[in-house]
Amino acid sequence: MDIGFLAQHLFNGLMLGVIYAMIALGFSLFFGVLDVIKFSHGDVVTLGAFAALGAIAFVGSVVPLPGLALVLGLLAAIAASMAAGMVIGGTLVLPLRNAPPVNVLLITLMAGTILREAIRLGVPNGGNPKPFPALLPDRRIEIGSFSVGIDSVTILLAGLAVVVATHHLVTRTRLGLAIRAVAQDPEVACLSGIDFRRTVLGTFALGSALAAVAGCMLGLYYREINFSMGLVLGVIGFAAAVVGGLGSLLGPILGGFLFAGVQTLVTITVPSASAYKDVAAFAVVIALIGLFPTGLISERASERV
Amino acid sequence: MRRSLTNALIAGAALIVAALSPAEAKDTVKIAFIGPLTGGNAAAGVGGRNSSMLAVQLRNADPKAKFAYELVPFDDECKPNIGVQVATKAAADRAIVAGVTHYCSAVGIATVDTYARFKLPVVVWGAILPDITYGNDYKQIHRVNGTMINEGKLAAQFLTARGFKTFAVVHDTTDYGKGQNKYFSEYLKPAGGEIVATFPVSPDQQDFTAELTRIKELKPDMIFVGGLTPLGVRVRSQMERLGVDARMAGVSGIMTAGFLEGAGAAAEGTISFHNGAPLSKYADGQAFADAYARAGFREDPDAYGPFAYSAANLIMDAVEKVGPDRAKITAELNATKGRPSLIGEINFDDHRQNIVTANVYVAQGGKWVFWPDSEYAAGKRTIAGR
Amino acid sequence: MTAPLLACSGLTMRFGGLVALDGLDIAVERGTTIGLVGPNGSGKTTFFNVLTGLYRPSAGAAALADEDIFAKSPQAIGRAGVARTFQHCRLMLDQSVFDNIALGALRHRHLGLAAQFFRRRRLREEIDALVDQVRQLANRFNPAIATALFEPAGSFTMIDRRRIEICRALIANPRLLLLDEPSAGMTPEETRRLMDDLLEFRRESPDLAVILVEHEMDVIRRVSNRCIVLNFGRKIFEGSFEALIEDRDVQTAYLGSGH
Amino acid sequence: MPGNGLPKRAAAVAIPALAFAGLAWLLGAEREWEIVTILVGFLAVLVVLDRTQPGRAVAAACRAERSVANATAVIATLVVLWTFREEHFALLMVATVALSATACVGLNIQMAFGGIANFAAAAFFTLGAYTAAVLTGHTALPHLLVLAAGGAVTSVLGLVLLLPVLRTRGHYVALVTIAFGLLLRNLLEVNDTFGGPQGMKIPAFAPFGFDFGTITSIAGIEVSFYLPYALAAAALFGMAFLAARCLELSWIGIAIDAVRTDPIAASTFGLSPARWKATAFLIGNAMIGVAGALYGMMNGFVNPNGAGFGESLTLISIVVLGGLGNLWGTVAASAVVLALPEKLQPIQEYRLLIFAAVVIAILRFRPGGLLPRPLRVLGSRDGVEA
Repeated sequence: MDIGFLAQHLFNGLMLGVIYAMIALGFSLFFGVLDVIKFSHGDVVTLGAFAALGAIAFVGSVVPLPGLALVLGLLAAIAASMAAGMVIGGTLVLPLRNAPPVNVLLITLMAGTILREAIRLGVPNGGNPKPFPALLPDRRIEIGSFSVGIDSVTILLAGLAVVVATHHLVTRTRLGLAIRAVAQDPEVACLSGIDFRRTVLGTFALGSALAAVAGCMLGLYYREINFSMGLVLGVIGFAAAVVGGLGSLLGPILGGFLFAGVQTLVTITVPSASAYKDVAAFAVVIALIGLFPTGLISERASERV
Repeated sequence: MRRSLTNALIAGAALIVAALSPAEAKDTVKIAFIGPLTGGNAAAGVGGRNSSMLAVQLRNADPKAKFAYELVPFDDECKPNIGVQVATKAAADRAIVAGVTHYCSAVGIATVDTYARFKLPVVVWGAILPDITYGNDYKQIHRVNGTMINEGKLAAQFLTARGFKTFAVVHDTTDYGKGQNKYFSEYLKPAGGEIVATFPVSPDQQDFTAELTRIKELKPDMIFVGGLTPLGVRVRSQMERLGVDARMAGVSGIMTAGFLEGAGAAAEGTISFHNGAPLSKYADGQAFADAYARAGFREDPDAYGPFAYSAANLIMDAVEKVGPDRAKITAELNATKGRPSLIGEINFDDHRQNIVTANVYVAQGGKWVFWPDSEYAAGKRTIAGR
Repeated sequence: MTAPLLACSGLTMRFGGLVALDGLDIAVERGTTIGLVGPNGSGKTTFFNVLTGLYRPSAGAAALADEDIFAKSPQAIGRAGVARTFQHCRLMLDQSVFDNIALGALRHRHLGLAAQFFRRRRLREEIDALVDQVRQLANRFNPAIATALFEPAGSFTMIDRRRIEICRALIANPRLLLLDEPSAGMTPEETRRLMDDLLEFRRESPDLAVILVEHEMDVIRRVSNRCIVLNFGRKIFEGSFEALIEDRDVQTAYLGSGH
Repeated sequence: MPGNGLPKRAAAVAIPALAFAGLAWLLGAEREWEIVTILVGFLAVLVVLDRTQPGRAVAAACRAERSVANATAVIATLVVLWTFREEHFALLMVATVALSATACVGLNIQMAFGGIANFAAAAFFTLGAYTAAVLTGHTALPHLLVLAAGGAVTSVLGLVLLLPVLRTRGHYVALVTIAFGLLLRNLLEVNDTFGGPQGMKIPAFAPFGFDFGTITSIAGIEVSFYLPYALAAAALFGMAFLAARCLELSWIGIAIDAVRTDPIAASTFGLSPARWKATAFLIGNAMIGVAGALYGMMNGFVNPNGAGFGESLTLISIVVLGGLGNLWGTVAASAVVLALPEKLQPIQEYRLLIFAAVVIAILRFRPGGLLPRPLRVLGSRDGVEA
């Protein structure tokens, strides 16, 4: 294979991996503080994308400034997703903290359904895919058969930066310290003066903000968003987080890239079997969980007796 | 002259009869409508329902009609098992004499046994899987719209004739996409075209960059998409993103307003093939459009609305002639030949499949334009190359 | 004298850098009660967890009636006749008292699938018999438990829960019984009654060996034949209770750790 | 609490009879006020049984007089089926509800007893139907054995998941099953061995040579051919119910509950968590598979659509809404969840939204489900006393 195409495939895989990793990080953060899976996370991504779309359309109708539109769109996305994440976290997940895991899974799945249906019914012609405006400069870099838009590179770099920033936030800041303390042992954290509820909601806000950014990246990159994209993304993000190791920081990032890698690899090597790429990816997930029951990077010690 | 006079006389007499006899004197005949009224295909389903509703309303307003008609709509959710449930419900209701049924092929094929078993004559208005009519010999199953065989054949012949020789196919793995791929590939070889790669994909797949990079490497003249609007939109937008130097053609599933809106400017020049002609090409097309507008429906009739309208009329014509009896209606529908309708003459073949020809459309300036009327056909715009 | 029921030699358990058990040699003969004492964190509970197979020791060996314990899974050790209570009560709080206690008896029951479906009458008789047995046992500890066998375990007080846990261990009819601070949280009077029950039970099954972790020296004196003291995972004393209270090392260990 | 036997028995007859009458009315109901009345009535009865002193006494009486209540339920089922004997649609719904409830009994054994969140229930259900399709199509195996094989194959394929399921807990198990469901659906759709997206046709159920597809009368009385299916489905549910109860009220029941609640304590008392979780998982899967096989034969086809995540979610919702571990709750929830969407045609656009909201409300404010699982009461003497 031509080196240019190899580079192109690598780029595609990286892009996909970053998006998966950002979503998986959210799953891992929520699991860290509360030991729950918030399945509505994928739909929070969709919500972010649609909020951005709305804000961009509004700004576009007032002033023709793509840069401003982008910034305001991003802010709107983050605000909407954070609000949704905190409402779901505060009213549905926190009260069910001591319920069986299935209940939390189911209630957040249903919350996701509500978000999804609300978008479908609330947005005019919400059932159809919506074009996402190209707000970044769309010149291309062409090196041989490798061709990539400047906007794609920007999006990829921004995604990587956000992932790194999240890591920094969790490992270096006060909020991060509180998150890690609560994740380690909620009771001890509370004794040392950390507000449990606020920390948990803060984590939900942080994870949802990541989802919002992922949503905007998806829109900018694929130039198309639709109401049901969150479901598949949610499943993939969840899978990436679990395979990588729930509760850890590096695990979900690793899991995201792994998942993207398997998908891309199947498509390149056997094109006629590209429909099997999800089959392959999920088979790998099942096998990995069988081999590493607590994920590739496990943060949890064995259960206390 | 003579004829119109007779018509006028009959109409006058009918009016008098109608005025004299109380309205309830007409027996009410129920007709089922089944289609996807919720979910991802709701736009097509609701358009079909509205159109057949319009046919019923117009007939009820016609004083010559011997019966009063009532359309009973059912939602099959585009799910086969739900489809069988509602088909059973409709078929088991003895007041329902016939049905205008199904947009989704998976549902259409799942329910044929039910209709045959209950001997309910139905006219399919949208599902295009060939097997629905050709896969069985049930007298009850009729279809006014064409099958994907027509579309695939036309696509292969039309595109090769325009000089496109190498194709990459991206199709979804539902029976719709798989069928489209099958018939397109089947007719492409004799027409002199070649398929360089085929990518079956899941209908809800988001990312096609891996497939499209492969395609870019293979440099086909054209990408043929066998799938519905979301797939078409994604492939088209991501072709743009990766700088894939090819054109795109798609089956009727992408010939929607949703595709044009979703793909935005990138949609320009996309070719599609569809069993129906534009409303303006039909003799009564304008009248239908006007009546539809007057009836005040909120949603568009969508691409298959005229078929649903014609199917409903076909059934009501049969009822008028032989009365509300399922067996007689079945026999009457079976014998349909050369029947004028909104969508042109309806001729059922020995599998009760209407013989239709497909048409070519092209996305031009944010609209789907009938190919012969387009600037592309006139040579003002060109689809080849970027 | 025959070989001891339980023989541990060089038992060592490390968690990362922490040495929780350090070369323990302990032998327990049939029919004896060992009082196991030591400050918090001295490795008593870890010792129990190792004996019941929940932890794999880093080094050392242990044999129950000449059979290697560490070759077995926790459930096989349980089936071989080791029963225990937990320092932090481990009951199924949503389930009935009977279900909780019956868990202990399951190792003596036939658990084939077909038997549960096709021999209902025999099953019913077995269940009735166990209900009677559980009721008698519970009655010895607290009649209030015996009359409410089909109430959720969570509706009982902490002391009763502990009693239920002891019943669960006793009904298993073990060869070796490990009791982890059974009197924690009880009043002296309640502790006394609990120990009376225990002693009575001991008299009925003379071969039963018991290891009792306890902080109450009165309890140790009353029920144990021999005492073992652990500190930082090491055995620092073994001998009679009278010798124990005279021992220097033990006193420093306790005073040093603030007890 | 009613002291002597007679009022208790009367209560044990009245409550199930009332419940069945309500469900039958729901099935036959067409008008909205009827549906609303039934649902409100249902909730009201529930509140009375749960929150008032006499209500609780009545509920306790039902539990105490288990055999009377169950006998009433059997008779009530037969009465309902006989009343609807000519109503194809109502019988189809009864059979669908009964088969879903059967599958949900299996799911209950997995989730409520074994603590394994199986999000691939619909995939396993569909597997049962595929087994039936293959075996009836290619072998002359008697149909009763085909049903058994449906369960066996589903169970055996479940073994694939056993290792990851046993080595993990909670969320990890949920993910493994979600992944398996998606994988299976995808595989069936993409691969054409089992008919691809169109799926396979399945002949009608014909045990001992009684072809259910051709039955039109029983003892000279005209009946719907769905009547034998509804009877068979009800019988299947009865058997699953009985098996689940036997399991729950046995040593194994205690063992499985213990392994779920506290695997560590259970293992120190000699129970192997792996063995008992596997037992629960495989028995549950077998029930799901058998129900799926009969469902496939009744519908006459099976396709990958039924294996979707959404369908699995519906089954799980039924189990959780009915009350984890409460088998009667499962029946009530299946009836409501499956029959209601069809009754809510007027608000069809908002159905999914409302469904989601209702599930959320129940999980949030009544986490045990509509009818929470009662405490196990073992021993013949205590059964009467409690």
